[in-house]
Amino acid sequence: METKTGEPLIHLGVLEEALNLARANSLWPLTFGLACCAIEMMAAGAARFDLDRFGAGVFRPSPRQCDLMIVAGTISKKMAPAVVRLYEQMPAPKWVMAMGNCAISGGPFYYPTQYAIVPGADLIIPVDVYVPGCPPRPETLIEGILILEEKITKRGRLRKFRDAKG
Amino acid sequence: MNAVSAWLTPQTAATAAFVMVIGLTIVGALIAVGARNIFHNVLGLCVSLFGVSGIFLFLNSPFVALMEILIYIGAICVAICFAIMLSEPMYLPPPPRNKVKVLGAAIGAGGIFVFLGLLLKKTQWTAAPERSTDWSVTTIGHYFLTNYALIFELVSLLLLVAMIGAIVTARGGRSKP
Amino acid sequence: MELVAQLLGSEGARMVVGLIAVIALVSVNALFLIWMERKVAAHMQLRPGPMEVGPHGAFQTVADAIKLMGKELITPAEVDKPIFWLAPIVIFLPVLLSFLVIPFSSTWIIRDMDVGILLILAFSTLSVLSILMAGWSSNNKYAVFGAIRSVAQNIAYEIPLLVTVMSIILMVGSFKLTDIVAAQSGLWFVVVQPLAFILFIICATAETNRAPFDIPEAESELVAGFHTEYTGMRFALFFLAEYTNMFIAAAVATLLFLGGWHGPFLPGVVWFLIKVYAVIFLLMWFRWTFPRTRFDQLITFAWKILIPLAFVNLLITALVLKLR
Amino acid sequence: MEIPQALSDFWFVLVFLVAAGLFALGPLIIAKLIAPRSFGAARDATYECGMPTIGSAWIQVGMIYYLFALLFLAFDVDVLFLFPVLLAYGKGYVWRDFIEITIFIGILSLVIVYAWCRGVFSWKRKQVNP
Amino acid sequence: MTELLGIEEKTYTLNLGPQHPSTHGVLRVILEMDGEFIIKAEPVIGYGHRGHEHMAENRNYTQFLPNLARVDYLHALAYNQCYCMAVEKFLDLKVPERAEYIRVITCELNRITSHLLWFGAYLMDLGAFTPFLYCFDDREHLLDLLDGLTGSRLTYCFFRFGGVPIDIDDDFVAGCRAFVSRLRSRWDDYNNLVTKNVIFINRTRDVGIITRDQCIKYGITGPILRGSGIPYDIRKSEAYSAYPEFDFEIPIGSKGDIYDRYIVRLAEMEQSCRIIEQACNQLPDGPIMAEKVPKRIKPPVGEVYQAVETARGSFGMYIVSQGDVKPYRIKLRTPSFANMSFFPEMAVDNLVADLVANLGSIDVVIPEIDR
Amino acid sequence: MLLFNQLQTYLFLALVLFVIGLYGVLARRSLIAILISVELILNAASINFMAFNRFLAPHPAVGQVITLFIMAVAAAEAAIALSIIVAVYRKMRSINVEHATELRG
Amino acid sequence: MMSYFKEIAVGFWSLLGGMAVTIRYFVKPIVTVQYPREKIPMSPRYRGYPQFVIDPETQTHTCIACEMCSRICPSQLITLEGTKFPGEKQKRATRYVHEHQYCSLCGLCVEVCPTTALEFSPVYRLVGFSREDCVLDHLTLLQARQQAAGLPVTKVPTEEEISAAIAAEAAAKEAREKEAKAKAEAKKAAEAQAAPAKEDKE
Ligand code: SF4
Ligand code: SF4
Ligand code: SF4
Repeated sequence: METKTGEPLIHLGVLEEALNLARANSLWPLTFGLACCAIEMMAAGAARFDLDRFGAGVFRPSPRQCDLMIVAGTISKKMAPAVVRLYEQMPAPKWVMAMGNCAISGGPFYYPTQYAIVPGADLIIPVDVYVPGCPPRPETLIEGILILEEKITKRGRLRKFRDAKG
Repeated sequence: MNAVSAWLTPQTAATAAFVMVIGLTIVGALIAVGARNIFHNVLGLCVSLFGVSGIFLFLNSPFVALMEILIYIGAICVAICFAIMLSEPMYLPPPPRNKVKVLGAAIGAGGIFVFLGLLLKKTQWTAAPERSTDWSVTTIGHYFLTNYALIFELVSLLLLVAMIGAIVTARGGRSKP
Repeated sequence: MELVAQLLGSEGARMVVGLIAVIALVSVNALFLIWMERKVAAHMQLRPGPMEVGPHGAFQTVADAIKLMGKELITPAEVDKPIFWLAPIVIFLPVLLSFLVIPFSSTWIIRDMDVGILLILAFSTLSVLSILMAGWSSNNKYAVFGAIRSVAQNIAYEIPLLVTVMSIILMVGSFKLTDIVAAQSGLWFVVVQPLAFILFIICATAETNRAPFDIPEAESELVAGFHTEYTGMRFALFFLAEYTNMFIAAAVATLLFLGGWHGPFLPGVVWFLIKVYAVIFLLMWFRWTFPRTRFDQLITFAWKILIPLAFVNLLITALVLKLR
Repeated sequence: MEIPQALSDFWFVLVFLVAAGLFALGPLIIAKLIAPRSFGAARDATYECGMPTIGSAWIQVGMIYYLFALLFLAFDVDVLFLFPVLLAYGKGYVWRDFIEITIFIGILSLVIVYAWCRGVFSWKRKQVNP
Repeated sequence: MTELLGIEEKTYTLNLGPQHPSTHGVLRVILEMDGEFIIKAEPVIGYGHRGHEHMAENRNYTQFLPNLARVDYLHALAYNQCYCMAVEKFLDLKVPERAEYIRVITCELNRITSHLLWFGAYLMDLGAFTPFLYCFDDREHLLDLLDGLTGSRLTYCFFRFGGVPIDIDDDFVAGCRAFVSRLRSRWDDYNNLVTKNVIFINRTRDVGIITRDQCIKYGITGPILRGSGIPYDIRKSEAYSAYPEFDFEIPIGSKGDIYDRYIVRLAEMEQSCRIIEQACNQLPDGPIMAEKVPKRIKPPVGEVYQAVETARGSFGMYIVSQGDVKPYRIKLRTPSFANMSFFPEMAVDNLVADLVANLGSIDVVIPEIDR
Repeated sequence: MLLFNQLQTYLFLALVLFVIGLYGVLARRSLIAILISVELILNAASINFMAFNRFLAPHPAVGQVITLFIMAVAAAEAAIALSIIVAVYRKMRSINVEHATELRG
Repeated sequence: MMSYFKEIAVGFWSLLGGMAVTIRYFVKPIVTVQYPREKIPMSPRYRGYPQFVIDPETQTHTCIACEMCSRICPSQLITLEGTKFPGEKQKRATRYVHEHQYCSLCGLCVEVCPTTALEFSPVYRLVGFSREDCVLDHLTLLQARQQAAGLPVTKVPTEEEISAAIAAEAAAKEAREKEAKAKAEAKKAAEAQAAPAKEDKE
């Protein structure tokens, strides 16, 4: 977890805000499914839910062009180095979303004598947003992206459509 | 082009551009023979050819200039690249230069340069007394269809033979390592 | 305008104004095309596409562009650095150049060169070179593969493209794009040369690396093709060039076959743009309908079918011209 | 003929080339300035599906690509000759131009025919070590 | 002489995966390539290993139920069913007929979702994005149905030992009928868009051929086996649950190439539709839970094997009990694993593009291989 | 007299290009590099022809025709040469001239 | 030769067929439910996360802290405590923590509960910035829901109350035990008395 993000050469408040706004509205995820949750990730990109509405539907297969790593599924111990590697290969600024209980904490596969999985993506890479569920509904994933956008812009979306949780 | 500033006459500007083109040609050529990495050599060749095509423009022949780009950069360089990928083991570091050879080549080339350069200086060129001013591509085509018709057909034959030869050598040339 | 004209002469003014206009057009066009592509794709797939960033997602691509500008530029350790840096710039050179000779209407043309169409064709080979540079320098197997395939594909489809263009040139007897359009004031060449049009569209699709010929970027095999290792703005430049190339290809198709600026009622520029975007829509339509061809089939398709047909078409054109 | 006519075209080309270069360079410089940096052991490593790469990527590609490049070379050159001929076509010849073009293309097509017969277009893997 | 003569091999190694768009998750294939051609393909599995079998030994019978849905998350209900049937065999429970019908209906619906997903994902592998979204659109309708019944969209944990916990109502049956007719109305579009498409045919015809003998040798089951022309389907040959009561066919192919597998899967969806229709028509009344299901599941000492036909092939479950509340050992015979074992042979001497097409046509679910 | 309007300039440039090419032919060991150098020499010849054509020849088209022929020949030459190089490589596993000569014996 | 052209024609035609399909869909209305603006109604059985049922009569939960759910849960993720308060017949949950990040939404806990105190919440919008955001305290959740519905809010007993209750319970238990003992003794005594009588009878 020694991965950190360094500061840019030029730092201007307004510029940074504009950039953040753009970043928040154009989160390109990495095509990266680990297990069952990936199917719901696909479903979120499909016609019924359409992640593309938020500009987050451009799934790029190469980490070099992504902003967002959606860890969708169980991280096995064998896979963990690859996850870290892929994360490191993404250019800054980058974000990680732990989708599904497995990615959050090992989920249903976590129990005391477990040997095969990494209980939680946050043990190997810094996670920004947690989207629980097994698997989370596509709406939940969208909700996660919205909340991540808020986190990036630090002020909430320009358009208000968040109401009471329901 | 009626530019304003005194120094920016079309002539000086053209000269500047000409120098640039020459520079491109020569720098490219130097990269093409000098660089260690064979891929850089090819790119150097491309740069050089780009310059040459600029020179052709100065020589009043845009058609040939464009064809230079189309054929040399578009086809020959690409073919060379592919041949490189097929043959040169790029993953090995390039072998060290052979000092003697380089020196010999430099001396030989330098000698010829001096000799020809002097020759060039001496020679007086005289233009043909009567010169037509028809530079058009149509005339080139006209020549192909009349005076040089045989060569025109021969070119296609040449290409055919070259291709057959190439395919035979490339395909049949396989042997056990 | 006046001032510029005074300073540089009428030709110079044309150049400067044209340059500014082209740069604006290229940027706006790329942003618009990407948005359009996403919208067209989305609606073919029963979804709305970008919606939330601006009205109907109109600012989506702007956000993307700004974001890409703020992304880190990673130069991987093992790349061939100078070439890696140069490749995205080289791919951009032919892009602006092509606009030099494209007539938007009978008067809206920056420079009506005698070798017009040849300029576009010749300089488009530069993009082949740049792809090769990008792939090769990345030192990434997927990128090398993508580049080689892309180049092989580009050169394979360049021949039928050139030959189909030839049959038009044969009919007009000039390389000048204005001449070619002027010759279509009565009848569009698409009527006279339907086969050539089809061939041209196929080749243009392949030349712009679009599905079903998007092998170089075939993500299911090659991850992201020759720009696998490119991040941020460098990647964006490839993207920008790609979409501008699409515009150029569509523009050339319009000029050669669809009568350029000719059309009733509306001004020429509008007609021209309408036709160009119609052709682009056609290309998008292809992309979102067809599966990707396999690479060997793609290449052999060009050599076995397109090139013979193109030559036959050329000869038939020549024959008809003789008989007339 | 102080300045060749072709040169005025050349100006446009030159200016546009330079402008394109700058246009491409500008955003890159901006990006260098405003983008944050990330660190990490694998940041600069070559991407290969999340695994360390095996061997160099400067691989030797198949023969087949090279053959296609050669074929392209042949046809590109023929284009070069056909272009001027097309302009001159039909300008005061009876049948000669048509016949010459036909012969030219005919001979060239033999290249395709030959390549086809030799199986260049069928992508079968040839055993290197039989 | 020389360093240069040292290079005998001009092959190179390429990693495909674990993160790769076409490996459907986390399969890794190490390819030994000669130019564009593959001379050796070595699948590396285990990137999705979650220790399902080990978990079974640490949980009691009921607690293991939800886990099975994660083995093959695309056809979770078949796994559910297999496990329930195995335990019911142990306990000698008689499942009421209505429950069996419900199981069959939901299972077949789930099979269709699985095949639809394969269809879409496969076409995406081949580079056609649009059919993927059409399939997902259809699939969403199905998921709504199943969601309404079971409460989950993907990893169903619906069947219980002795029956099903929730009864279906007329709305559900009507929904099934509506879906079946909807799916049937879509075949034309799919055929025009994909099946007849010349590019698709060229990419799949005569590619990735698996002969009958090879199928048998490698223990390949499911649509691949049937695509090679062997009409083997556990739903017929060992007709379990309520399957004997339905009239359906086993679609088979002739050549065993990818196209045949594709056709078989499409036809299977149609057959599933038929089964669902019949089941909806003949749905008997009655209880949905067996009468005396013990509170504590504690099977007697012994062992039991149960197989079902999942969307990917025959799935078998072998349970050894030592009379404890926890199973002593559970072994899963997963179809993808066997199907995958043929993959290296199939890939050799083909292009990378074909490799992707082949891999997609096997329709693997990685956690099922890795378990 | 402008720089670019003098025959001498072009001839000198061609000479420089030729010499660079010559150096390459002599100094490089890789066959492909030699081929590249040869291309440079051919280009020098093209420049010469075009220059003569521009300043001296009676019919300007003729020089262009010849240049076009040079291109064709260069292409054919490149094709053959590359094939030979590739064949040599396949036989010798090296395209280094010295190795090739060594191996011939 | 003929087949060559036929192949081209058939292929071309098939491509047109595909394009006809996509253009038809192009003009069809979209099927997307634009999520934050419009929402798909959740099916009544939708499994968001388990939560307490608000009993229509008592307007509070009915959990009796029997621990059946925590025992059957495959992931063993339920931690609960219950106390019997004086004056109540049954135990009552005083703490019920559901660590949602381990849950597999199998529904076993809901099914097993003897008092049907659990149900699945239709909420699917649970996202958070940390792992702890996924830990659900059922009692707090219940309070929030009660508040939203305008019902009297169930008070969560404080530590002191619990310890008091435990003490009370212990005392009561002791008393009960004493009583029981006394009863038993009395019974024994009675039996002892009765035994000879029995014997007598025999
Ligand atoms: S959280 Fe559930 S659905 Fe997601 S990967 Fe884990 S087990 Fe599968
Ligand atoms: S929720 Fe139900 S099963 Fe769980 S402790 Fe409370 S009463 Fe018992
Ligand atoms: S739903 Fe299943 S996993 Fe979740 S708390 Fe209930 S029993 Fe445990």
